[in-house]
Amino acid sequence: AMAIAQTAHGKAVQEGLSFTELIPDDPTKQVGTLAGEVGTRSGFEKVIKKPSDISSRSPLQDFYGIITPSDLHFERHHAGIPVIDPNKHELVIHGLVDKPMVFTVADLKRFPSVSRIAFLECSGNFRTGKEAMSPQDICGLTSQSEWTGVKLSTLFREVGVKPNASWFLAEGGDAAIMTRSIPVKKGWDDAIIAYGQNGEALRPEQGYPVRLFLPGWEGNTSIKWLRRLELGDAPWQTREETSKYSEGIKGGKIRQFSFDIDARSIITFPAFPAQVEKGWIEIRGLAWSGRGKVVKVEVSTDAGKSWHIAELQEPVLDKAHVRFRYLWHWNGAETEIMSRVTDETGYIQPTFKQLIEARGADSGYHFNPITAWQLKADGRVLNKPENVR
Amino acid sequence: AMAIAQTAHGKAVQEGLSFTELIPDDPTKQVGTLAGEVGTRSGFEKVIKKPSDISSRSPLQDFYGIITPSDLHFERHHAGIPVIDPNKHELVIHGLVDKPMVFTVADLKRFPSVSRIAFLECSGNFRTGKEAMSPQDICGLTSQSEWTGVKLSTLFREVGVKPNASWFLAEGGDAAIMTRSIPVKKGWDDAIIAYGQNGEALRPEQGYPVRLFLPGWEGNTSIKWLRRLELGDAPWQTREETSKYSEGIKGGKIRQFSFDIDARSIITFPAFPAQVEKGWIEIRGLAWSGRGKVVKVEVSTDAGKSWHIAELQEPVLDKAHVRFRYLWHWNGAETEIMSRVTDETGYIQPTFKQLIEARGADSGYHFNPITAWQLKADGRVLNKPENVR
Amino acid sequence: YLIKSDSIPARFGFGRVATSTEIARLDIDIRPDGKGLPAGEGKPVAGKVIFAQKCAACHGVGGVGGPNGSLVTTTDPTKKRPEKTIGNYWPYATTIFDYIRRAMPFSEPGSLTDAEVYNLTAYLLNANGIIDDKAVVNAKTLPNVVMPAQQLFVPDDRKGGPEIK
Amino acid sequence: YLIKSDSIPARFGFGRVATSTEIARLDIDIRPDGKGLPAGEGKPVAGKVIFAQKCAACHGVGGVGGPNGSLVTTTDPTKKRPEKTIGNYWPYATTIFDYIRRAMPFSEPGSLTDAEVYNLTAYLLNANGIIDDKAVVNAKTLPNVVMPAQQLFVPDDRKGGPEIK
Ligand code: HEC
Ligand code: HEC
Ligand SMILES: [Ca+2]
Ligand SMILES: [Ca+2]
Ligand SMILES: [Ca+2]
Ligand SMILES: [Ca+2]
Ligand SMILES: [Ca+2]
Ligand SMILES: [Ca+2]
Ligand SMILES: [Co+2]
Ligand SMILES: [Co+2]
Repeated sequence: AMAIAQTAHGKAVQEGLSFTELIPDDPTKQVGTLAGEVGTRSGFEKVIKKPSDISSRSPLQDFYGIITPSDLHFERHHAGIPVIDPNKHELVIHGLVDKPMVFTVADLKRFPSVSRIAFLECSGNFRTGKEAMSPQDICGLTSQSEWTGVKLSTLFREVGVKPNASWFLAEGGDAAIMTRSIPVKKGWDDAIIAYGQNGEALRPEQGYPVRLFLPGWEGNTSIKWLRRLELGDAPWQTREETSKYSEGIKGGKIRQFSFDIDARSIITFPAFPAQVEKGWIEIRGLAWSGRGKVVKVEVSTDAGKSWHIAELQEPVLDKAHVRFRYLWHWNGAETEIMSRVTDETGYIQPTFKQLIEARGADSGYHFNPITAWQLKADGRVLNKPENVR
Repeated sequence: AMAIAQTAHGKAVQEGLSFTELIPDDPTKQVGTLAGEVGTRSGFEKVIKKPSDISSRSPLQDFYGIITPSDLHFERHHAGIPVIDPNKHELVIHGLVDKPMVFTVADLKRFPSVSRIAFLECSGNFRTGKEAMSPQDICGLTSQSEWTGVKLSTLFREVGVKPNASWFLAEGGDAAIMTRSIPVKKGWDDAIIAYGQNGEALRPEQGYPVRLFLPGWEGNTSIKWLRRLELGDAPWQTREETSKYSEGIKGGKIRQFSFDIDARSIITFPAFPAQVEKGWIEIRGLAWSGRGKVVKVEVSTDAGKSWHIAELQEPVLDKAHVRFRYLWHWNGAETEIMSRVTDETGYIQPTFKQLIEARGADSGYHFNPITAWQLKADGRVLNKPENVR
Repeated sequence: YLIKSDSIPARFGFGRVATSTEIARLDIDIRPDGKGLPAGEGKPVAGKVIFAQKCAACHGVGGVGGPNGSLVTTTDPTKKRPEKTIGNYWPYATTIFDYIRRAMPFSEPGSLTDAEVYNLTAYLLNANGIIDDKAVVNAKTLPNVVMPAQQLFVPDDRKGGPEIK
Repeated sequence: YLIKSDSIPARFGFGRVATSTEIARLDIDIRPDGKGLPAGEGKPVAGKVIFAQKCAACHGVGGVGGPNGSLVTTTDPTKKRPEKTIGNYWPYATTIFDYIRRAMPFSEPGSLTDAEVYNLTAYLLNANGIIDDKAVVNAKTLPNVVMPAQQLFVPDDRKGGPEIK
């Protein structure tokens, strides 16, 4: 990571040359950069996240396949990204256990490990209101990695979780000392104490050196920079599971502990800001469900009047982003295109209207409506915000 | 890619501060770095490739799971890494076709696309001779990515490949103008003209902006920086398929066009330079085959006398690195540990001795022997080179 | 991923036992039943002074407005819906203590004494009209404060399937 | 990945037709049957001079030794096996022309004229004892040169399965 940049792009940055000054007239006539310690991204690629102070959105419209490059994984943190020394960091597990214990990061890596490719999504992942919005703007707070770590169930056995433990508190070592209460059942089911992301150590933005990873659950519950787990018999009612990450539903009620990410899909191509030509277009997008596998993605190219089955790229994994594709011949006439996913529980991605009807207007988190794109006759692709509808 | 570094590590580099000067005494008491455009690797992680002038080896012993971080993907090039402008780069397809054609990179991205997670390996991926050798030293010229691109068969249909075309020449736009002859059948079967790697554009080291990707075949055939495909009726006998990438076999003969990567596995933990303690050890490694799926990995902890079935981490993909794991209790006595893979064709990874017996001593490429690690009583793990055996 | 059951040990023996001292250092959480609340107490009038000094810049004078949002309920007729605050949206009073102690003030987290946190908690409850001017907030009284929003909170009861809810 | 067959068009219509001029500019490959060889010719004696100037620094005086390896076969009794060179390992003479023209000299690839490449090819064949001093190398003669190693080359005939070969 601290290696001297080895390639043309790295050298340009180090020597203050502009990248374009390095472009050879004919690359076949001059020996290229020699092999390096760390590879580079091409200087021609301007793919970046969109940051605010508290989050940064993945450029979904620029992605291929299902893996999110780790440095383009979305960010959401409540007090910035801490710098944590992995040689000093420890995870304490205590409370309703036979034997309260401390694990160093090295200890955690000695246990049997598991890897899985799964998405992470912030449950507040929805924006609308303008036509000039890209998939990144609308729902860029989702990304996917291959996560590696120790199953939490293994650690539960190691400390001897007591039968009356029904919830646990997960606590981060960042400046928010972020906390969430999690049902113990999730810990036994499929929770991972992760230290690996896409083949390497977690990135600082994603919880280095160790985080909780709860497949399919709203991102905030997968506590980053994890320092402590306390087993208890009731939820703690932390600020993040009361004041935040709760949503208004019908009858003035407020729903909390809505953990599962509801199934969702979005067409990422063609999508704003792309401009397309008439003729054959491969409609491409991502679909996922926090409740299991994606079983079907349908695409409509006539504003929702009729739906076609999209192809799903193998492997179609549990609680994972799936790449879908639908080959379509566009005649050049103005229309609307959209996708909707069905997951293995039979849940079908709803429309904005269905969601508002079901929950009332004062809702918020877990808003996963079908996203429609207006395709203009000149090939521009614009978000269709609800106020235009 | 040209974004200003946003995180602690990036700032340290830019301002010439040492990374350790930025480590807070208590990260819970100071707000961390705010969200950025591009994420970072922790400054505590020193995971790097080992470069020579002509190649750079992936640190297999440091990887988790099956994805290789793109900037740690192995490199092998014959005249360095060219800088190619994707807006000017074109792919020409000609020869025995109905209609010779030119495709811009943008054209290629319009065709129906496909993604697959698959390994790439240099067929010259074997070194031995010393005890102090890591998996990276022994066989670090293999890596795995999710590749996205257009199927070559789609382009073959587009140009109308003639029935008498039996081979095609693939040519790169680097300073070696690298060329290989490929049977047309591979083009129809599963070849990809790839522009995506792990969710983003190919990295320059891996062929940006466009490369050939031949799943399961020796790395050199997957021509990078691809500029031309010529369809013909015989191989061209280029330097890379005669003088290089051919191997001595029995009777003084030289085998060429040995494309498939033979099945292989290696224990990456415990492996040099790790030092382990007695007690429970999860033996971890990678296994793969260029001829299809891995069906079995066996691990021996008694120098090959007995073998145990390792667990294979799902998803077990075709022509892909698979992560295997075997949980073992080490009593602290000196021993040797090793793994062997069986692929779906029934091929079992051979020993060094079997390979030499089958091919003679003057062989070279496609050398995939079982790698044994000596586990010393003090916990050191050393390669067992053949001259020690 | 399955470890063959015959080879799973009851315990792997990695890690070490946590001492009660090191647990105590980290065990800062407060539960709705008051478990975790430290000794000490707080009063609205004392909290008001601290709030003006350390919090009002971000959360507004008297906890209304400010760049980081109101903490005190008001009825602003120009807004479509009332802002979500402690008074109208927080189901448990103990969360106020827990959250302020762990995360506020934003720019100097972890800088407040327990007494300051008690005082701030008392002030915010009072400003929201939940406890009266003279009320004392401590480990005994805080769990007994009934928050206006508590009755509104319901757990998620969705189970997947076709239902939109 | 399957496109439902009813929706695959015969052609998508992306890309454009390549003109013969632009193909010619790129179509530099040489086949064993000589297809692709340009006009012109070369002789060992002329190649020897060029080699000394542009190649010997990397491939040794007379093509033996040098930091980037021998191109000419010798019998060095101190070595266990003979170094692999054009004389003992290259199956086709056309490959010499093709490779030098596309990739050498390493530090200035693409800088040689066709005449220089013909001369160098003639020189390397002669130095390896394959053609005689006076031989002329051109599009007609080069494909007819029979290389000593050609008979050694066999294609891979392995098909997977348990066989180790
Ligand atoms: C420098 C700005 C700043 C200061 C000073 C500050 N806060 Fe905050 N406060 C914030 C921010 C930003 C948030 C939201 C943090 C997040 O999103 O996780 C917040 C959130 C809160 C919340 C939760 C609000 C909700 O509805 O969920 C409370 C309660 C709070 N602060 C109390 C305080 C108190 C008490 C003080 C003084 C001791 C204080 N704050 C000082 C910036 C500040
Ligand atoms: C600056 C060093 C350098 C110079 C000058 C140079 N070469 Fe090379 N040559 C190399 C290197 C390095 C390789 C190996 C390239 C590779 O691995 O792909 C090579 C490979 C070759 C090979 C292939 C050898 C084999 O066994 O596969 C031939 C033939 C060759 N050079 C001919 C020439 C000729 C003719 C010239 C002069 C016109 C020349 N070289 C000048 C460095 C050089
Ligand atoms: Ca130039
Ligand atoms: Ca400090
Ligand atoms: Ca506690
Ligand atoms: Ca608020
Ligand atoms: Ca040709
Ligand atoms: Ca040689
Ligand atoms: Co929720
Ligand atoms: Co080969």
